[in-house]
Amino acid sequence: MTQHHAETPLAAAHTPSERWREKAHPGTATYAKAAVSLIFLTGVEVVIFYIDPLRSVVIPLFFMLSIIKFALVAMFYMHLRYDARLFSWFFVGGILLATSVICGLIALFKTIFV
Amino acid sequence: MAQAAHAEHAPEHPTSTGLDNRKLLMWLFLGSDCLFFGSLIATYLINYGKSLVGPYPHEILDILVTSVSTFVLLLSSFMFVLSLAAHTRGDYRAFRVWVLCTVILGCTFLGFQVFEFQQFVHEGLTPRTNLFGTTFFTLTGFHGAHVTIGVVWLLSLFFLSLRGKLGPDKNLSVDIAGLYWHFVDVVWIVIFTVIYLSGVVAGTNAAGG
Amino acid sequence: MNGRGRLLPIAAAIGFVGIFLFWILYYGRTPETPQSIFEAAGPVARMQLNLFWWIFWAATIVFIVVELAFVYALFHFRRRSGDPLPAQTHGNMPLEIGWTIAPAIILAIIAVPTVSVLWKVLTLPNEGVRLEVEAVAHQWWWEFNYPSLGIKTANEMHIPAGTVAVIKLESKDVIHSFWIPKLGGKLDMIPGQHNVMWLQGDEPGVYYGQCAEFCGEGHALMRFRAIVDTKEDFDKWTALQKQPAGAPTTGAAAAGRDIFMGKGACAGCHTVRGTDARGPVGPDLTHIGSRLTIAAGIMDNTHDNLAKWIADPEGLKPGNLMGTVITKGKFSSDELNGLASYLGSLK
Amino acid sequence: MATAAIARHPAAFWDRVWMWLTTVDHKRIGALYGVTAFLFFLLGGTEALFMRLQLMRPEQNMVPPETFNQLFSMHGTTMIFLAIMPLSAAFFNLIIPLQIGARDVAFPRLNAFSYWTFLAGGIMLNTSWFLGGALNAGWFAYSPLTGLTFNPGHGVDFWAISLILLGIASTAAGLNFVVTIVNMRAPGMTLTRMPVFVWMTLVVSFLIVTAFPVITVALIELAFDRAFGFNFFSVTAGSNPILWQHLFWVFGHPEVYILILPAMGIVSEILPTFARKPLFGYMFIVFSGISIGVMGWMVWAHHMFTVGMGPVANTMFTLTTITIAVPTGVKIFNWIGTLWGGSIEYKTAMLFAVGFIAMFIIGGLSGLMHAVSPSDAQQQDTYFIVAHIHYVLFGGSILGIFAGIYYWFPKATGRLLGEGLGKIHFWLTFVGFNVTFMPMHFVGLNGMPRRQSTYAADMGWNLWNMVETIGAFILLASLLVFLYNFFRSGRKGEQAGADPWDARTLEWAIPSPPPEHNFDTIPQVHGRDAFWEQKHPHAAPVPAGGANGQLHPAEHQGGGHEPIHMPNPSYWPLLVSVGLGIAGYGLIYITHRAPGAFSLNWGGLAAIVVGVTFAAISTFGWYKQPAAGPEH
Ligand code: HEA
Ligand code: HEA
Ligand code: HEC
Ligand code: CUA
Ligand SMILES: [Cu+2]
Repeated sequence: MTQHHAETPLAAAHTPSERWREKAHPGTATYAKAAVSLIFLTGVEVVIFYIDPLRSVVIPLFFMLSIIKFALVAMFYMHLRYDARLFSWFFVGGILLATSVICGLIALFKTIFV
Repeated sequence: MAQAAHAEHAPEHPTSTGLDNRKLLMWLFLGSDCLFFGSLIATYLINYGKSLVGPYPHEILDILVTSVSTFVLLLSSFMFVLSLAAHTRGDYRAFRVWVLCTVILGCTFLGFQVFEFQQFVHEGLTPRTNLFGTTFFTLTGFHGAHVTIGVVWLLSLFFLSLRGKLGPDKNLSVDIAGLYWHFVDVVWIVIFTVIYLSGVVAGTNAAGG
Repeated sequence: MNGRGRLLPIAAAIGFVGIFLFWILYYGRTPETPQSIFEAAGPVARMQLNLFWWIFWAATIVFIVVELAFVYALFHFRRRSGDPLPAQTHGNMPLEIGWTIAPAIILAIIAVPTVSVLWKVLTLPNEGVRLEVEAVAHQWWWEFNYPSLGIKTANEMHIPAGTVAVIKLESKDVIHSFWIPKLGGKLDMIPGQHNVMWLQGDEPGVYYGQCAEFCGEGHALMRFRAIVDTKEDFDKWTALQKQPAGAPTTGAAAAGRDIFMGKGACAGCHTVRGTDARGPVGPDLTHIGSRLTIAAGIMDNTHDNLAKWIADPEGLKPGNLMGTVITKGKFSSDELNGLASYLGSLK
Repeated sequence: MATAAIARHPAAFWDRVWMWLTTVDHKRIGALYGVTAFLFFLLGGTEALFMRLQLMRPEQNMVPPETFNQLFSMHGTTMIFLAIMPLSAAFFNLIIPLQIGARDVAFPRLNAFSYWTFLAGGIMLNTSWFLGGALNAGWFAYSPLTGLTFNPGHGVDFWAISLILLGIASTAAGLNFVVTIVNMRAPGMTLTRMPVFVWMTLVVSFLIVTAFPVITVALIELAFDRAFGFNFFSVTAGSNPILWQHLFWVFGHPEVYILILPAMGIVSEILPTFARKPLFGYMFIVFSGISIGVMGWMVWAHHMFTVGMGPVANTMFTLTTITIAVPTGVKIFNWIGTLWGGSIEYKTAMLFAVGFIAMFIIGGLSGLMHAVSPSDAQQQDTYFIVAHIHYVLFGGSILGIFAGIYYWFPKATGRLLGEGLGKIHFWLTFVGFNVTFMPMHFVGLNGMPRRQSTYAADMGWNLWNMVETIGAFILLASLLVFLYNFFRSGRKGEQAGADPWDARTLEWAIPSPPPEHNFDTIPQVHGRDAFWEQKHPHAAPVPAGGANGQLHPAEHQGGGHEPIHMPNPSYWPLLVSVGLGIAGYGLIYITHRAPGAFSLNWGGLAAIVVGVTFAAISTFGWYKQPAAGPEH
């Protein structure tokens, strides 16, 4: 947080919107690439779903693929990659907390989902 | 709260971090919403496989249909980044076209959900039937509610733009609406993986041996 | 320094801390009460009590040190007229490190016995004689089954001294909690989940128990007794409990039995083995006459109390199921007398 | 107040009502929060008095069991959600913008919305008393006792829905204050220069926005089970009712730090002022606050040591829980370090702050004794726990809040609270508090379970229960003294001036009560204790940049005068809250139900439709209305 903090007349030269436009948003090409990857990964998921021999190992794979998809959307479409670090902290903080609660509860209930 | 954030169009003061208040609020809200969905997902997982009577997930969930609706939602996210880009360029006509596409895709997704719910009820799965029904309808239902709010929000942007009230100074409003929309999308990515793909696989594994 | 006497701060600090210590330590001297945790009568309660004292003294030492320093500072550094601005200190690194580490060490010292007791209490001992008991909670009474002995009773649990009782806890409705302070800490009775705890009584005696998880209107009146018997007494009790109910011997009791089986509608809820009464809803009354208390430990088992209970269960324990059917004024005093005699005869 | 004037000008009266209804000024909203929450505090206290009367002697029948159960359930809920949290919110509102040198919070209308929604939730919760009975299952409402089978009335529904409303209000406030603190600080107010109260508010706000969604989900599940026959907590459908407990306490434990950290922040402001020394170990106090917040997430199951989680889980949660003593200890020791070598003046505010420390230590140590899970098996659900919670909640939060009231009352009103009465109030509270709650330790260890509508005479609990009841009435007396002092001083208390305590932070640099726009010019901050260092330049460590430690206006782009935009008053937030309230009542009555048989209640549905529509239209009005007014 601190590194964003200008000690002297505060970020006076920039209006906020200029500030976040500084690092330009990715262009349409990048968006399209992300879209293609997302669709492709979803396709992969569906395909491996139907491959019977993979049944016993496929669940971790699903989770990995969905993490990648999640990251793609968050980084490019929600442009976290280009935006202030603070936003990522807020979001990732929420995700981490939620994930740990889920994992903690699963451990406590000894549910072996999947 | 989302609307509230959206509605607050204070004149731009310089802020301590140089970041806009509304955008900060939105991100924090999304962080908070993660815990909302996290708790629902935890409920789902803990009750997974505990239903005493069917229908069970692997008997009733249709991966192919849902992968199409997943595809639709992903595409809508793509549409929305295009509309934000258009708005940033100042191309408001393109902006409106893409927003409308987003809305249509969002509605399509909701249509799929309504269809799915109806189908399930038809096949004997209601929220009252068993634990799977209870947790499934609640989790996906709340996701659907988020999508609905998103659709209304995007529509309001569309109409504002039609009336010329969404000029360059409102770029941030578009951006923030987009954050919400994409968030709804990533939540669905998780739900699709957990309930549909993994849930069905685990169910058939357990049932089929 | 002369303006700032040292005596007052020290006296004040000791006084303040002393008052609290007196208060806190006072309970060490409270008369022995039926549910006091300070009179452990079995290994589980004793381990828990020892641990309690361990952590209690740790906490007390922390309390004394910290509050003494605190109250001393309060008095010693109070403002006098003409005080100059005090030195503007901002912190002190060694101190900070010290008072981060010191508590951590104390906690480590606490943690070791804690974890060891924890495992001992929560894992079943695999040596020694064991007796299995099933305790089933109902709103607001207790059912006790001894599967290995084929016994079913209510509201009073008998166990032989020196024997590990392995108690399976269940509930038929909401969450209750099984607690006999002198024998050991509580464990919840949860519908749909089977908790198991173990207890052991060293000496014969009657120990009070009580439901410790809020379970609705009658929660305060959901008590019971645990009776630790000598081996012989326990065997005698077992033999008695296995018998079906005896026939009434007096006229009043016989009349009472007829009401019980007939117009009283008691048999619809209660079981009296050896008779037609097979109701599964209320406590098993086959040997009610041999119990010390009635209605989940709220009253001594006397003829009058039995009559009082049957006359107005709702008044004595609002909300309880029996009161929905057996309403006040349903029976004449003769009938009550008969019922009480009959029940009293079921030794 | 100006009753005579109002009688002569009825229109002025309605103007004032209108002004309060539409205000978006953080100071006014703070006052609304404070007054409302204090009334709820008195209500919760009155409920406690009835409990104490019933428990005064064994085997009494003054309060029937069912009523008693409602009393303690509502007492706990009221104190936690309607008294302490909003009292803390009152301080956030009144003080945070002033301490960080801002003109208002980041979202003034959202702030008003928080207040009105809180009020709606509080009113809804308490109307249950008149609409068929209040919650009767304890403030943590364990399932399945809250299920339709065992609890057919509407009390649980009222509780669940109003808590959802309160959660919305709190979350909105939490979001608002995070943004405010992160973004609205005066130039030069770096994170490490923020007053500790601001820091604690920041931590609490993070806890609120993360913890409340969890309880909201739990409440939704409960409400759906009851209204529509869902199976979340239905044992017969195979569900495990323990899930409720986990969800509740995943929220519930962070919640207790939500309750205590603001008080800790208040005390951290007061001690340096009256000891005339900077806070000792500022960074350590801040970091320990943050780590308490973080660790608070890892300990929830210490409320569930007796549900049979097994030895592994009990060990884990025991260890994580006792660890919290370390950062808490760091705070306590640094407070003592602050006093050490100081020149301590005992104004009432300081007395309460000092009482807070003395009592919180006791409560914390008994907390530690619960954390040791094997011996907690003897304590859980006894009065020993009740003693712990009151030592931390009353001895902690409430004493801290009273300290804050005495400290900031002059800033808010321009008048001092009477010191003489204040001291009587303090000593009555201090004595009454200990007389009420200390004996609860003893009866608890002598086996008295909590939530007992009555107890037998032969248990050895009689004496101390009587003492506790007497203590409760001493507390009643102390509160009456306070109320008298409050009303008297509000009217004719001594004029305070801008800085009655020779205090340290920015809010004391401006007049009391502060002008509507707070600061004529936004100050430039050069150090911690910004105002103190201006008053005592020789005492300040010389800043590295060679700045002179003076408070002076920020140099802005133009160097000149910055136009002040004050937010417009707005009734939209109020209307949105009203809409939510109506919808909430609709949700409570959405179905006619009996276990296994549900049918839609058209009236309930209509209320939901009306309420939601109303809220939606009002949201739109809110959206259309410009946020800020013309230049002043
Ligand atoms: C303001 C609210 C507040 C606060 C701050 C705390 C603080 C703590 N609480 Fe408490 N707690 C409650 C409110 C609070 N609690 C409530 C409301 C309940 C009951 C809910 C219900 O059932 O209704 C409860 C119940 C509760 C339980 C459950 C008991 C049970 O039901 O069986 C436990 C168990 O571990 C516990 C532990 C602790 C601990 C370890 C702390 C620690 O944070 C305390 C840390 C402080 C200190 C330890 C003192 C100061 C430190 C020093 C002087 C340093 C040196 C110390 C040592 C080395 C020991 N609390
Ligand atoms: C902040 C929290 C807080 C506060 C301040 C208090 C304050 C008090 N509490 Fe309690 N309490 C809880 C939180 C709190 N409590 C919680 C969470 C529980 C657990 C609930 C549960 O089990 O579910 C509990 C439970 C609890 C119990 C246990 C109930 C049981 O288990 O059966 C008891 C019993 O004595 C009690 C007593 C008191 C008393 C005497 C006060 C006193 O300090 C109150 C002092 C206040 C007054 C005396 C009011 C004065 C009133 C006026 C001046 C009115 C005048 C009126 C007008 C002018 C309009 N509380
Ligand atoms: C509707 C069911 C029902 C009926 C009918 C009923 N009882 Fe009961 N009875 C109960 C229940 C339930 C309890 C446990 C009450 C409690 O302690 O909470 C009980 C408890 C008792 C007890 C105390 C048992 C003990 O173990 O302490 C006695 C004695 C008793 N009933 C006698 C009678 C008699 C005599 C009648 C008929 C006149 C009768 N009951 C009719 C349900 C019933
Ligand atoms: Cu059973 Cu309390
Ligand atoms: Cu806790």
